[in-house]
Amino acid sequence: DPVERAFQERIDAGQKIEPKEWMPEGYRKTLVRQISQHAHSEIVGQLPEGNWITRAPTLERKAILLAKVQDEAGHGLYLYCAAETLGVSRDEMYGQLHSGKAKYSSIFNYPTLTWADIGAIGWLVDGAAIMNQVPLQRCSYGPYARAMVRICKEESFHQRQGFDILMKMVKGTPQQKAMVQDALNRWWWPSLMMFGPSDGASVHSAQSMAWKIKQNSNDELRQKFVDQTVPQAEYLGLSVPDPELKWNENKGGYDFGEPDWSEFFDVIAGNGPCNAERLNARKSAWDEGAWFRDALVAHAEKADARRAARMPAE
Amino acid sequence: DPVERAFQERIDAGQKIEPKEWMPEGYRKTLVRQISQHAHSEIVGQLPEGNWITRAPTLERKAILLAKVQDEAGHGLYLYCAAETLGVSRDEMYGQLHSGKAKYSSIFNYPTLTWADIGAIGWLVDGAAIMNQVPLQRCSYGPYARAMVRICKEESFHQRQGFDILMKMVKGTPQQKAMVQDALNRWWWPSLMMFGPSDGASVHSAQSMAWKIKQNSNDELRQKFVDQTVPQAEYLGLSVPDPELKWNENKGGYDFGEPDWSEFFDVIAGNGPCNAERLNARKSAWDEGAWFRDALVAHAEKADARRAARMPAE
Amino acid sequence: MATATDTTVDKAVLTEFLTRVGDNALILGHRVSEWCGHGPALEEDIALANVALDLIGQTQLWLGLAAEIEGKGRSADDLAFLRDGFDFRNLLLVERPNGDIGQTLMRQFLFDAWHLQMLNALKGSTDRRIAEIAEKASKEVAYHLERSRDLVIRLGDGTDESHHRMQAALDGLWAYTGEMFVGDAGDAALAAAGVAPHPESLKAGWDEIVAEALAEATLKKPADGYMHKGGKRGVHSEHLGFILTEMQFLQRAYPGATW
Amino acid sequence: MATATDTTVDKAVLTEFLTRVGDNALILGHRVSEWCGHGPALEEDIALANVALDLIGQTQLWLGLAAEIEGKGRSADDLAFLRDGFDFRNLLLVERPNGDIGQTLMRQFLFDAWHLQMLNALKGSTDRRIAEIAEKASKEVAYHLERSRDLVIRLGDGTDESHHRMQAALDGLWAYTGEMFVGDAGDAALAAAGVAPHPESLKAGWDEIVAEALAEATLKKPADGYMHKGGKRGVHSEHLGFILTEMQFLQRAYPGATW
Repeated sequence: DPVERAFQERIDAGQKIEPKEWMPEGYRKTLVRQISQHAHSEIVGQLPEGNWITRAPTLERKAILLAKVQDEAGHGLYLYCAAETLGVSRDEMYGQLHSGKAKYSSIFNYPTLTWADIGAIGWLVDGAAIMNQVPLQRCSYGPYARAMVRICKEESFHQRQGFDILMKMVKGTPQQKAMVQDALNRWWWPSLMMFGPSDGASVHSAQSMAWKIKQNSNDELRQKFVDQTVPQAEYLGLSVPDPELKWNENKGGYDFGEPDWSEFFDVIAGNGPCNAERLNARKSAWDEGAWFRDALVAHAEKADARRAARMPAE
Repeated sequence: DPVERAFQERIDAGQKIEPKEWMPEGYRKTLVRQISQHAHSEIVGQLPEGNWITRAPTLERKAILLAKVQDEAGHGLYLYCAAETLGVSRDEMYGQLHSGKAKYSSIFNYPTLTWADIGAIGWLVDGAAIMNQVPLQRCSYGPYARAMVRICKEESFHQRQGFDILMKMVKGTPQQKAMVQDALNRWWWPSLMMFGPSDGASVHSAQSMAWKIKQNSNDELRQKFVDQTVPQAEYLGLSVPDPELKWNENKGGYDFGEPDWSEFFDVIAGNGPCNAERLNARKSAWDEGAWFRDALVAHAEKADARRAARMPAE
Repeated sequence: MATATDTTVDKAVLTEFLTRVGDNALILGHRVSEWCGHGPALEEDIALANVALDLIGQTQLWLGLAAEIEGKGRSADDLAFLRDGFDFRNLLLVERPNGDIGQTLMRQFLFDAWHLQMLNALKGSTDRRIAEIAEKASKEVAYHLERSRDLVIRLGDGTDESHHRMQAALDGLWAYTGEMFVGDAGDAALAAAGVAPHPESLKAGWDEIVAEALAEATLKKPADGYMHKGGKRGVHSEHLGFILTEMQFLQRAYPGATW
Repeated sequence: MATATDTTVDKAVLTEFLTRVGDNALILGHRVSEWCGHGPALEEDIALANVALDLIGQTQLWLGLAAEIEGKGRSADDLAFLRDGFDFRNLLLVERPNGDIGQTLMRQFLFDAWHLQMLNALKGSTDRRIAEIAEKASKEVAYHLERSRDLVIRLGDGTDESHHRMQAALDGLWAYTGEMFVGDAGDAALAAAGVAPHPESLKAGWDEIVAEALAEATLKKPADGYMHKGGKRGVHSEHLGFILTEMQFLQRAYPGATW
């Protein structure tokens, strides 16, 4: 197909694809799935951190956390807009989230149990997210690539704030340090799982790479994350909960253990510690907000009607 | 009317009136009003104390408070049963409570703001209640009098527990002592108001006295309460928030200031700090429990039907 | 240009005033932050977080100044996280539960309309430090009011259901608005010194803003009846206790730890 | 007659076990006590308070013994009010939110059916102190089970609405029942020493009680799928944190005070 070949050539030449241009249906579908899943992750991702806003330990920490959660809602907004350029509405995407058809990042199905978890999410979860997202700034689809530029800038800010929470705590009381170690113990493996199983296991990967929707293999990114994070854990005086973790001089990186992929698939299947709570929280926010959204529409219609009624007289 | 005269003579002779016996309509009405109001007070009275059950400071205090609130529900049950002997159903009485037609003791429209309030309620509110209720053990209506015997025994136990909470606290830290003084400052006047305005202001009092539904004047009981309570406050090292309070050698009792009756009438009119909350809590408990009550009825009917269906075969 | 006259008013009176202003921002900020991630629309989630964020920022300034003037070595955080309920000085209005989003927005509007009047007056305070904070805060609050006023109008004049919800919210909150305009001896002293407006002086402006918005929202302004009060002198509702158990837990559970 | 064999089992293992039993009673007692004054009928208010009261009484005994055996000078109150979330050892099941009264009663039934099996087994414990507490508690819990079982049946086989609510409660809670029957090395050691039954050994009896009651309640027993766990080793749900902020507030806010 010459049209498809021309499309692939543009991508290979590093050109950006824009909303009104022709694209293969598979390209569009893959992007819609990926961008909406990413948007849903931002929205659901407000919940584990939101869980600690009312219990933040200082006014400044409370303000920082509020700003962070607000940023996440903002990222959700950019991403829904980017997906909308591909012909799917925000309400449709919400419907898919609420019905369970669309996924969001499994990491948000883990609970935040102490204040250290707020630090750990910034450090590890945002850290892993950035690792995934930085290459997406060069994604072949223009609106998605541009949204990612903005998002990545804020995420790295969030990651530093998370690390800062943990720095303060490990320098604090023994109880605080214990909380940080406990948080690392619980968040380490789920963070590694954020990169997904080895690419061999994924059918979509090769095509996504060719389309420059995806630029690196899951294992490449996971290795990079481990190599970046382990020295930070050491700096914090923490021990990484992986007995197989060891510096490998030859490859210039760490060897590390295999995550428990059965847990990963359990969580994806809906059996994570908080799947039901997260989805219910979003669904009830949506359902209980129906009257609010309906009223805004009704008011706008009334206002239009009133304007129209005044017209002839003017 | 000779029947009414005979009735009054029985009362004057100290005889008890029992459910199936003849009684004047006014006697019945007065009793229904008073007993149901008293029952509602027990039920609504669970709320201010229930507010601290989940925050009780020790396991023992939590157990004692639970037992107390359970007793109050039990008192409600005796009293509703006593009122039912006069031909009014519990559901009717609930209906009157929920519609605002029936009242409950205004004291429960004040909030419990610290743990010391739990002590103060036991000491002052139960103390004033006992003062009101002890004579009711000799009330002319048998079922009410007998319910009061049981209730008074438990109430005096509650009062001692309340005093004990405050004793522990005034011997504790300065913050604890400040909480106790603050509690006395807030509960003193509302407790005095529990006896109602001076009898001169009440139309019902004289008839109730003649019928031995009421045995002492409001002012008499209030005086007795002040005389009993002020030395206890002194024992606790607290100062009573009444600049006019002074021992009067001549009358062998305390002189004390006039409560702010405008506040009393405001609270009765629905403007106390918690009127709306208390009534809403009861109404939503009732409304949200409808399916539960309906199901128990439905199950009983099914069980009956099944029994009946089995009968012929047996 | 306003000049510092902090010596002309009793320190305790000034501290009390700043605590009141700061506690209003703190407690309302807390309440609004409870919405995080649960708003009825994404734009609303963002806006609510933004309001909460502004209010927490203002809390830092007001309570910071209160602590400084108090001069007992306490910080804004100490005031927020280590005071007991009866030492809080916020209006009862701001500790009312969120209810549905209509109730939250109505509470916000009734408060914002007062808050903006107050801050605008404080911009002319003879105390330069107060005037400076008011200058910054009033810009934020002008935006809060614009937003809450607009939504009250749209929801009041929206569907039947939204109209009823907004009217119920208004009726339920109305008795908590009177406390904003009741002054005490301290308020009189502050007014005399030109440090802060007398609370009563804000009533006319508030009435006007509220009456106009309610009319446009097709909502019926409740009759002026009984008004609750107590928050300004530390007698709160049962709700504040639960707010504080959550808000203060970490500071209480690990005394002296830094975060 | 059971004899004390407290020297044959590691002290830490025994303390851990007692903490688990005590924390179950404490946290479920707390949850049930949240109903106080809000029950669907007066008789139900009384019964719920009674269950909560029994559970708090049992907490005092179990945590008291745990503290004694631990030997660090802590009291049952210290364990209840001054431990951090990750030191709690209750099952995830008992920290599930109350939901409607149907969910509360279903949770109670699923727990009671296990609790009674456990206590009946503990009556034969080689540790006399454990056997004595179990003797007392099992009488109370036999009554709890009688009551929760009866209500599950009546509500399951009541109206359409009650049937659906009870089925939803069952479906929602089922994945939290598996943790009751999972043992670890400590459990194995306790079982070997005759101190406590192996958790797995309680499964058959529980299955029978539950299957019978659900059948009579016309409720469909969910398929045995994924089961949540973590509570027994201190990894809880987000709910526990909020329970503790409330429960522990006074002890945390005023360290060292006596009440």
